[in-house]
Amino acid sequence: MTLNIKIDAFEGPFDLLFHLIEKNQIDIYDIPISDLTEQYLSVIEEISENELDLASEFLVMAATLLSIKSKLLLPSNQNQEAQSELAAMEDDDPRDDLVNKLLEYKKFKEISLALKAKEEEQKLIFKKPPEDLSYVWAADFSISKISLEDLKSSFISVMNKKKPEEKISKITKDSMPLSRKVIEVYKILKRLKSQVRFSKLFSYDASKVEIIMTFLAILELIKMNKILATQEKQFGEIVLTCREA
Amino acid sequence: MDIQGAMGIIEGILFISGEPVNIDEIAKVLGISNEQVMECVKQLQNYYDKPYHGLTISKVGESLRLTTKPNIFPYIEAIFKPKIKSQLSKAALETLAIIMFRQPITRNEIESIRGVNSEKAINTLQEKNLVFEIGRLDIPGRPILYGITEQCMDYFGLESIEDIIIDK
Amino acid sequence: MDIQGAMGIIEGILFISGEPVNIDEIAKVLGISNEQVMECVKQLQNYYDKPYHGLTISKVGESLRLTTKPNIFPYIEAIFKPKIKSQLSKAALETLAIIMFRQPITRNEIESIRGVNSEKAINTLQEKNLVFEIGRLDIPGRPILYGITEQCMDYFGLESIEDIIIDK
Repeated sequence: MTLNIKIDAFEGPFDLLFHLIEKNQIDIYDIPISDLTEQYLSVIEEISENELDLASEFLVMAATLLSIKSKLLLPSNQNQEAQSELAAMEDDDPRDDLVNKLLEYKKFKEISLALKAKEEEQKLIFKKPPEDLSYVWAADFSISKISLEDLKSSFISVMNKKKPEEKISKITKDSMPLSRKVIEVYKILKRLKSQVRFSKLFSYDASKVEIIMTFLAILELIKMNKILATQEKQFGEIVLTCREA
Repeated sequence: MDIQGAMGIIEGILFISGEPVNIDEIAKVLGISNEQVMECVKQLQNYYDKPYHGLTISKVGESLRLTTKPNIFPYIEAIFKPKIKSQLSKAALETLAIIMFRQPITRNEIESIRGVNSEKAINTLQEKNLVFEIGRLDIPGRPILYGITEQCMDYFGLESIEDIIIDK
Repeated sequence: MDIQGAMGIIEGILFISGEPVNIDEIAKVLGISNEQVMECVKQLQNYYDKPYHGLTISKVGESLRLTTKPNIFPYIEAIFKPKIKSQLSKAALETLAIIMFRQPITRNEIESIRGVNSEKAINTLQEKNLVFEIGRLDIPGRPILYGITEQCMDYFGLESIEDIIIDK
């Protein structure tokens, strides 16, 4: 089967699954997981050939599908004595969770299409710019009710007001090149000379990108043989030490 | 206040405002009930429905607005060359659909329904003033709760969010 | 084009514009003569003359405009005045505060701090003799530099500009 699909066409793994379900006229309440998994995998394989940056969400779904598929295979290996247990199995179909999520997603997908239609409708109608009436009352501004304190607090609040520019500067901070991050992390580790916990390398409100960048920098430094990293248990804290001391 | 006088005033208020005006505010200024305001609107709308009128009154959320009828769009376009209104992406529409019917909702909950990161979509919706931060959830991390704005109802021309389901 | 359709379109065009629209332009877009446009306007005006309408069409020079009838002004004032007044004083207060603590300052700088057009606010403050043009900046465009007046300093009991320290 040739698939000519671009990942951009899909909003996410659910969207892609839906496309496959509709295309193959699959009954959503009785999904042939094997077939669907196969098709899903071949789509993302084809895509990832060109776009290495395939969103991790698509891979997570692939793993989910495979896990459901393997769970479905299990009951057939069990003995058939326990009829009641089998009934219980049916209640506990491993596909249920996925089906519920797909149905939920489908509902909102449909609502989003209805919103789209409304948006199209609204494109054709126009509001009028508000009449500027301020000139009628411009004479009403009076300084007599204002104190110096009012002015100070007004000044402070206007200076502290969030401005759109801040968002821009935040992005540049986020997209610090890896090479710079590597140097930055190495400097910190070298200066401290002792063991440093990974979580201490970024502030508590660091963005996801920042944390990922820090982690990538650590990997880079390990590869370069500059630092040592230890982790006592799975998901435990990573402890870093500088090799040259 | 006789009903005819009230109708004219409502028409004038909506004309001056440009933006939707809250029904409560109109009722207060006219010294009549919200129901009486709506009765005036119904009668005005009867007139506007005639083909020789190019305007229409609609209720969006708890507000009223006066706009042009869709059918005269080609002529408006010919004379004013209105800016093409940028439309929402699929991602933004999906995200908005979820916020609309599940508000107040956190980004995490939105992402678990959509199955993908929705940060960018939420930012776009906030910039367009279609959703806003209602508050924060009182759990660790204090995640932000999102809801839709009054302007969102205006943007889609909805009287209530149920319109979307009924129209389908 | 039937006359009823043309009337609706004319109404819509005048509504959107907010300003007078040239009769020639309307005639061109509709593909009818100026006389036919005026015939439409006459008929629309017949409807607007009814007490249940708050709008009226008038001819100014060679243009047409849609406005509210004068008799509904008290209601317009009652509903919009509080809002506009508070907006106006908030804008003026902010602008005055910025000029006071950042003088000499250009309008551009004020606007980049406030994030909104501040021309009206500056004008108001100048009319009230609270701020004045200190000079001009020696860069292309030679923008005006604003500062507070002696009167303003007197009012707030300030001896000199140096008194103004923001303890942040």
